[in-house]
Amino acid sequence: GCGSRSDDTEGTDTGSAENKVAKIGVIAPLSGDLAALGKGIQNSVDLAIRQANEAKTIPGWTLELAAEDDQATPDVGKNAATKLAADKDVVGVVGTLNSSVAQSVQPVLAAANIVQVSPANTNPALTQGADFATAPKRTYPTYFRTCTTDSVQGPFAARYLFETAGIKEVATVHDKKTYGQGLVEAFSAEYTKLGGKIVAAETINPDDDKYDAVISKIKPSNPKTVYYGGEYPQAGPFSQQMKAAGLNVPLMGGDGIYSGEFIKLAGATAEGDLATSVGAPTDTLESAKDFIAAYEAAGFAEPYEAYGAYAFDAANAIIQALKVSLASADSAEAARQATVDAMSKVSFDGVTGAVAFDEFGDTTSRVLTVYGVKGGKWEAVNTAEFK
Amino acid sequence: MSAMLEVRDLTVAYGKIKAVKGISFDVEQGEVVTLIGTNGAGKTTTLRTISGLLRPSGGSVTFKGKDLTSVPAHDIVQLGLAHSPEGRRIFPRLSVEENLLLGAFARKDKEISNDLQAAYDLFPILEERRAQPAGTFSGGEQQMLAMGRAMMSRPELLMLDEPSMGLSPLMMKRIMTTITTLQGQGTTILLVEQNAQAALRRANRGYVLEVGKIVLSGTGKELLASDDVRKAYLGED
Amino acid sequence: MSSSRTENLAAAHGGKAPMVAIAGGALLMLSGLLSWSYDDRILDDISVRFFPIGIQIYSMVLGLVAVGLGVLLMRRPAWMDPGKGLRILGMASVVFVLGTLLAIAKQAGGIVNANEGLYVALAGAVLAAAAGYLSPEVHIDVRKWPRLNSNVEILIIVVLMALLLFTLAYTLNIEDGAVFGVFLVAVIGIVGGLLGSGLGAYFGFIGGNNRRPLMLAAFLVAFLFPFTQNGSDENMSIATQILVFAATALGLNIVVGLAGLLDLGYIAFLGTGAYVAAMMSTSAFATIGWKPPFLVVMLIGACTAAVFGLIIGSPTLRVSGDYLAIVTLGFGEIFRLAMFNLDGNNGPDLTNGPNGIPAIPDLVFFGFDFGEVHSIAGIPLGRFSNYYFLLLALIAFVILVFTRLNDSRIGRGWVAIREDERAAEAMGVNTFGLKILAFAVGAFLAGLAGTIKAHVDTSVSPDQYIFLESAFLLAAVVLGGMGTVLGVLVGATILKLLPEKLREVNDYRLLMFGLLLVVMMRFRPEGLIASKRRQLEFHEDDEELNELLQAEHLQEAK
Amino acid sequence: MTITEPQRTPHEVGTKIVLEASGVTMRFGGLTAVDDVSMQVHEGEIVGLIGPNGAGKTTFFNCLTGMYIPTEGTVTLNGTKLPPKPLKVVRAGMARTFQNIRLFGNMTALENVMVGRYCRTSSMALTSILRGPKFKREEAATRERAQELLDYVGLSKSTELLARNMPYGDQRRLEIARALATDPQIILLDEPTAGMNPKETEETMHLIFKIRDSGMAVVVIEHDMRFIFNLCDRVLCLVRGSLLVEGTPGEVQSDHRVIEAYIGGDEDKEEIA
Amino acid sequence: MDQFAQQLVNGLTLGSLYALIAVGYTVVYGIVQLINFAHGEIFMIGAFGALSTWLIFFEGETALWTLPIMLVGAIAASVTTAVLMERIAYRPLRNAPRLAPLITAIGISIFLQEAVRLGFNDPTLFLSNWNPLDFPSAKQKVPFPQIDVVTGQAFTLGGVTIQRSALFTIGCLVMCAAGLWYFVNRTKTGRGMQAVSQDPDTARLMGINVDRIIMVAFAVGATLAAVAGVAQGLQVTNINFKMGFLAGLKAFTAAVLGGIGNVWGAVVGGLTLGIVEAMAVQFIPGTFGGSPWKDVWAFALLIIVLVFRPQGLLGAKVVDRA
Ligand SMILES: Nc1ncnc2c1ncn2[C@@H]1O[C@H](COP(=O)(O)OP(=O)(O)OP(=O)(O)O)[C@@H](O)[C@H]1O
Ligand SMILES: Nc1ncnc2c1ncn2[C@@H]1O[C@H](COP(=O)(O)OP(=O)(O)OP(=O)(O)O)[C@@H](O)[C@H]1O
Ligand SMILES: CC(C)C[C@H](N)C(=O)O
Ligand SMILES: [Mg+2]
Ligand SMILES: [Mg+2]
Repeated sequence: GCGSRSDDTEGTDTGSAENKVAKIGVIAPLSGDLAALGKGIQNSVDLAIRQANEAKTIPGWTLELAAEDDQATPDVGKNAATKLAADKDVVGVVGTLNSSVAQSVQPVLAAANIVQVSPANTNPALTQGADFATAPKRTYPTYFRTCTTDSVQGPFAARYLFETAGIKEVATVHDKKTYGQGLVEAFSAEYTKLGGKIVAAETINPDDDKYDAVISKIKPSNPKTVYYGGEYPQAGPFSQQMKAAGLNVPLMGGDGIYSGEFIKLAGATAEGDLATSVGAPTDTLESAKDFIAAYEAAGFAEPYEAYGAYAFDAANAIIQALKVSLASADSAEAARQATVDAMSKVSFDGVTGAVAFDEFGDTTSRVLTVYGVKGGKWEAVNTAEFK
Repeated sequence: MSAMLEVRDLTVAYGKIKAVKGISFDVEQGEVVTLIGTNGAGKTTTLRTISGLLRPSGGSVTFKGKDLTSVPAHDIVQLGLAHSPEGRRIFPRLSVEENLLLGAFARKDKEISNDLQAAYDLFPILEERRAQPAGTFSGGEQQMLAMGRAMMSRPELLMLDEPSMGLSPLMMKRIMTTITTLQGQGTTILLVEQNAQAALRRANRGYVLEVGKIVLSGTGKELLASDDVRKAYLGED
Repeated sequence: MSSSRTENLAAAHGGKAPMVAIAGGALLMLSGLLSWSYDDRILDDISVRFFPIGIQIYSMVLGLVAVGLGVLLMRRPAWMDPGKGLRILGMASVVFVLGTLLAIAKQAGGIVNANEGLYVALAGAVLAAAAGYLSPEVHIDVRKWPRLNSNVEILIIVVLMALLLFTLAYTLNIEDGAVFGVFLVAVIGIVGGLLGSGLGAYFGFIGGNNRRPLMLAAFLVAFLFPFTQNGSDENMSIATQILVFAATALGLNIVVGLAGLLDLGYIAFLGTGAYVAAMMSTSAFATIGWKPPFLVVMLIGACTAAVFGLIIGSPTLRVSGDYLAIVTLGFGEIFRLAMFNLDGNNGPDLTNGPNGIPAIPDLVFFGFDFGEVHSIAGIPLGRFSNYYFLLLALIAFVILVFTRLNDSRIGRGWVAIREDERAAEAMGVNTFGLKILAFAVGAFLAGLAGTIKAHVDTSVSPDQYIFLESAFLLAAVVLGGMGTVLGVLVGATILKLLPEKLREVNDYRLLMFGLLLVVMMRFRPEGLIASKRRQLEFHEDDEELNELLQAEHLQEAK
Repeated sequence: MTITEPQRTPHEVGTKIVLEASGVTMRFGGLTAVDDVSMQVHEGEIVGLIGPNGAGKTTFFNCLTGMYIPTEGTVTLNGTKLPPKPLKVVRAGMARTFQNIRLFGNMTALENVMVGRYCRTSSMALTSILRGPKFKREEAATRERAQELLDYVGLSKSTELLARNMPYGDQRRLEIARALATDPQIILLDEPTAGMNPKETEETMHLIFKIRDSGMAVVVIEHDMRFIFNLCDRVLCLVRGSLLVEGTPGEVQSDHRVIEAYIGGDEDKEEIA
Repeated sequence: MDQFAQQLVNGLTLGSLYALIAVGYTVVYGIVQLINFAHGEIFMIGAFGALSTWLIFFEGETALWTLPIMLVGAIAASVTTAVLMERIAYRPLRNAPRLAPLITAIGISIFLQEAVRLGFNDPTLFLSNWNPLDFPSAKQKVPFPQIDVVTGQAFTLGGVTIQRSALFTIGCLVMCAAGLWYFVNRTKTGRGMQAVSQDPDTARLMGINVDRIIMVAFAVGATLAAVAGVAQGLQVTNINFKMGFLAGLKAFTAAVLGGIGNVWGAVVGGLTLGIVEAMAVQFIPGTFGGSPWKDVWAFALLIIVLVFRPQGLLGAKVVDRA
């Protein structure tokens, strides 16, 4: 016997009927290899929205989550953005995870005046334009981020390798995507400036799963570390195959490889591999205690991962802006522009530290951490503010 | 004793078109029986149904007392009923010898090589070209191969569909002789021929098919003598 | 024969079929007035009695058609086979009711939540189906088609088209995935039942008599469609995707359906057009400095694609059959990989690599900005509607090219090549030239579509042009019916629309999609709308069809 | 023997040579399928080609029509050398039929013949799309001519039948109509009566006479001796690739070498009789 | 020189994998002229079959003796899927138009990928609420067990590193190829396969059970693909539901390169393709070299080969007798 006559009146009375609805979108990889990070973002935004609704942060309005999967591909991400933009209730979007996806999402959301806050995009060009190093120019007024950029992360890793670890010869590999390539470029510039030597520079195609040929090509140049620009689904196997092929040096990467999944994929030989990631480790932050507790209490199936805290802050940044913009608006759509305007003035103490944006939409924080694989887990090696 | 092959009220259809509309005939052990008829009369269709390539929509086929209507084609061969199809249908990319050996696919005995030699003796060209891909053969050469291949299964009943098509007069005679020889060796033969004259001459009995029905039957001699047959199939006025 | 048992059954009880059909239809109609579910929050509230909505109305329409077919069964016109219609309608009705039951059970948590109306409907559906199987096998005589005044015929076409538009608009606006699903089944039942009973062939005949009005009416319907959307861009965005896809598939249809050359890398031509347009657009990521007006870009994109078509087609001089298929697949992959790589890091900087060229601005034609909302007769038409009209013009052009080529010396040459290339050559057909031409024309059309696609999509990236997309294009052609225009349009619509509307089952979407491809091919291997000739080809000789074909030809000859 | 009294009507064979093949040789690996064969065909002449199975008759046809590139030898039509390209051969005015019927099965009879008109018409893609008056005229002419040819070979009623649904004999006739549609000066027929009964064979014979009478030259391969000897002005017999005998039907059928290699000696006669 | 030898080894390894999969395409194509696009998924299912076997019976165990059992599990999974697929989806389409089975193949390919993605970690999808197996989710890459002896520290031979898994892969190819050669050329079933491939109707008249032969062809292909699946898992250390697609595409290319329908062609084509890819990474200088272009070179090679040898490297020329 299955089911019963449905008389359980569940879900009919959330929020008073007169409340208007505004949606905060999420665009992140919810399926596929990067879903671990994406789910962490989705859940954290969900948490922020639930808390805001509970606390009635924005009187007269109920916030809802509208999560869209971008499968970590620009095209799908763009379609997700189009869909959210067509939804009149959407006032802000948290996402994307990947810089490459952000590139396609930015113009769509900008055209609809929807504010976008990314917890994870680290490519500097997204805020400061293609010539960020020489002539920074804001590209989209609607775009903000809560994480620091690769023009900090790359050099940070370079200094760590050259100065702290004393490694003078490095091979670089990247996956050609906005993030990977940008990171390697930033790293290489600083590393050579410091006096280090890039002994080999290769690229891979992220669709591949065997890297023998590339590894064999790098090996004779005898690098002491391989610096990888890209994400863990490729970096994990790359690290493993590198070592199986007898290239027994550590692999180092950026925030894209800082995930438990990396270690799972790389296996036992991942020991000693390195990664940098934005901010300080979430679990060591005093300010994150509440977030972590609330996250656990909410009973999400997936961990918050590297970007949970940033996504939480991003969502709250939007909510802060909405407090201003929705107050006088009679429809969500009408509040879009006001939200964008309010965003640059947002400033509060978030989980990851002070949340505020500079004239480009970048976060003002420049803290980074080096992690290493020890005993099958990522462990913080060194946290510092980049100067 | 009932006949070796009994066809009763057989109807066969392609989609909605009935190609064979309820025919009945017998083939007795040791006989040569021929089916003649105009183009499209349903001769080929009948043979294909007997050998299991087509399923009848009605009626029955019995071979040596066993009902064939639901036996798959590949098992029918094992019962001793071989079919040399219309248009030769040799395996073009296999060599001549491989083609012949495939004829014996259903056999499990050890005398296959003897029969192979017998086929070569009958058609020396086959032996000469035993390694040539059969697809490069001329039409007539292919016909010989098809005949040889059918014999390789050592059938009790051999069905030949237009074995003389495209053959030179000489070859045609040889094929006809072969049929007599085979009959002498005890093989029963069901022969479909366009060359009615030659066929009827060596047939014990014959049936005339027209648009899916048997319109005439009798011994070979009777049919040869029949005015209707002479007019319609022998081209004599 | 498997059908012999049903034949016997029909022989024994055939006389009762009309009554059974009418009874079944009546029950279905009655069920519409009864409550279907205990739960009022699901399937648009079907718990109310004597106030039919949604699903209940579908059931009533199904019933009405069943009654109609039952009556026809009693006094059968020689050109109809109501029994066949009833079989389709009945089976669809059963699926429809069971589907509803499933939805109720799932959404309300148990079968107990189903009310009496549903069971009455089920009984009616079963009876209707039974009537179908009870009715005797009949021979359709297409020569008995009623001959009508051509104005009346045109009127029929117009009414049918209006119905089509209404159904389309209605369908797309169904929000609830479950309702959408059962509605689809109901439509299959109603339309299938009517068309299957012989009306389909008859309408085809009428359409054949009035080609021009038919085309005009069809385009009018397509043209009016955005006005039914009330400014919403949601369906229009899907519609633009469908049109781009269909235009490309029609181009592929020239290569595959007409010339019989299997092309597994076709998406590259669409990509060529899109990349050309993107690189010449004013996007900040565009890599070519020259910014000609869009019409010029269109031509450049299409011509570039055509040139690629020539290149890809040139191995056909030596390579044929499935070997050619893999050559095209290879070219397709080379295209994608080249787009993936040409970012300055590997090869020259042209395409921005895997990240593609985003931020392609909207088109502006003589001051008409495609990105803006424009109002016509008070109905707002959004960005996608604007592009929709542009694409409609494109499709019209593509169809024109397709049909005119098909019905010409060139088209005959293509079919001859498809049938027997060697023989065609021996009969004086310039096979190489024609094959190359097929590739070039097809590529040209796809390239054209690509240039517009770049602007509709606002971005191009290599992952839009993967092999799977080529496979889908091919699926649209085969699924719809090779060599036909209508078939490809239908195929393209199904392939693009279903995944969108299947979002209800989001995680299982692709799974069901894959399954659907398999099932469709299983039951209609010749495609949904096979060209008459093709149908003959595949279903072996079917007297009926043959007659039909001849009747039509006679008609044409007059 | 049944082949005795030729019933053919005497007629004038032209003196102009239409087709000339000289020294045609075709080798497949070690096998010489056609060995240095030369042949001349005059205007209005019917030439028969006979020979045992595998003698190389079809291969010879393939060499003449450019389907095979002969290892050696040349083919000239009206004094111009033909390149071994089927397309150019047809355009130059030589058409053929196939031993194993190769119609376009899923096209109607009419369409099959219209395809034959391909090489004598010229509208290309753009013309077809634009549909100018020239295009319309050409289409109409093509259709008309095709129908004419169907009438000519006696298929008036089968215009709209799919080729593959037609009876065997009609298919062979359709092949001939399709070949005629290319406006040839010479037509090569490969076993046009194979699989036909004597009555149909008779009809085909008259058709070929009709074609000849319209001024075309005909070369025909057949194994039906009565047919060949009644039909042809001249007969060539190929054996193992080489030309064995050439002469009038009377000469050839009484040549003992032909009888031995091809027709069969007397000892076989009673077998068949 | 070392680099050349090294890349040759890499290429052979990759090529062996392609070859193992390519044989499946070739055998099936040879018989039913069907491009079975779903064959890549059979390979993927082999890998998952092996993984499941390991998870169910010896999770945590990495001793060599588990390998044969994993292979059996892989083969069982692949062969079952392939045979069912043939029976349910392809057989009814035997007489359908040529492209219909191709679309079916694409449908099956998508279906199988999704079925594994959704079903592997979640038996609830197919079997109500019964979930005794705690499988990892297949929605992302899943680590593959690293078995002793065949994985681990690589061998070095005069400057050339040879991985253990590479030896395993090449060894598998050699053994499978030898077995297959015997099967096709020395057994009656093998000759039957050739006959069916050329004329199924007439083959039936010879007493050949065509349905069985076709099924055998699918099963043979699936067996080799399953072995390849295990080899891939050991080499790459992780597997995922998408892995069959690209590998399948490459293997199909290899089969055509070698001459589709020809078993040796598949082996030669696979090895050639693998070697070309490896060499392209190392030896093509400038910006058109390196890993991202390797597939382009592989496809370019394919096209060039086909233009000069339209029947593939070892394919037999099909005679078209007019
Ligand atoms: N595969 C098929 N599909 C549809 N109809 C067919 C098919 N094969 C044969 N027919 C039809 O069935 C009828 C009988 O054909 P069948 O081949 O049996 O005749 P036949 O007596 O062998 O003729 P022939 O002397 O030409 O060989 C013909 O009308 C033919 O057109
Ligand atoms: N493509 C080829 N490859 C190899 N051998 C061939 C090829 N084509 C023909 N042959 C061989 O050439 C010889 C002549 O064949 P051809 O078809 O010309 O004979 P034919 O005289 O037409 O015989 P038939 O009267 O039986 O049709 C045959 O022995 C045949 O095996
Ligand atoms: C998870 C990482 C791949 C995200 C990365 N920081 C990016 O900008 O793309
Ligand atoms: Mg026959
Ligand atoms: Mg011949």
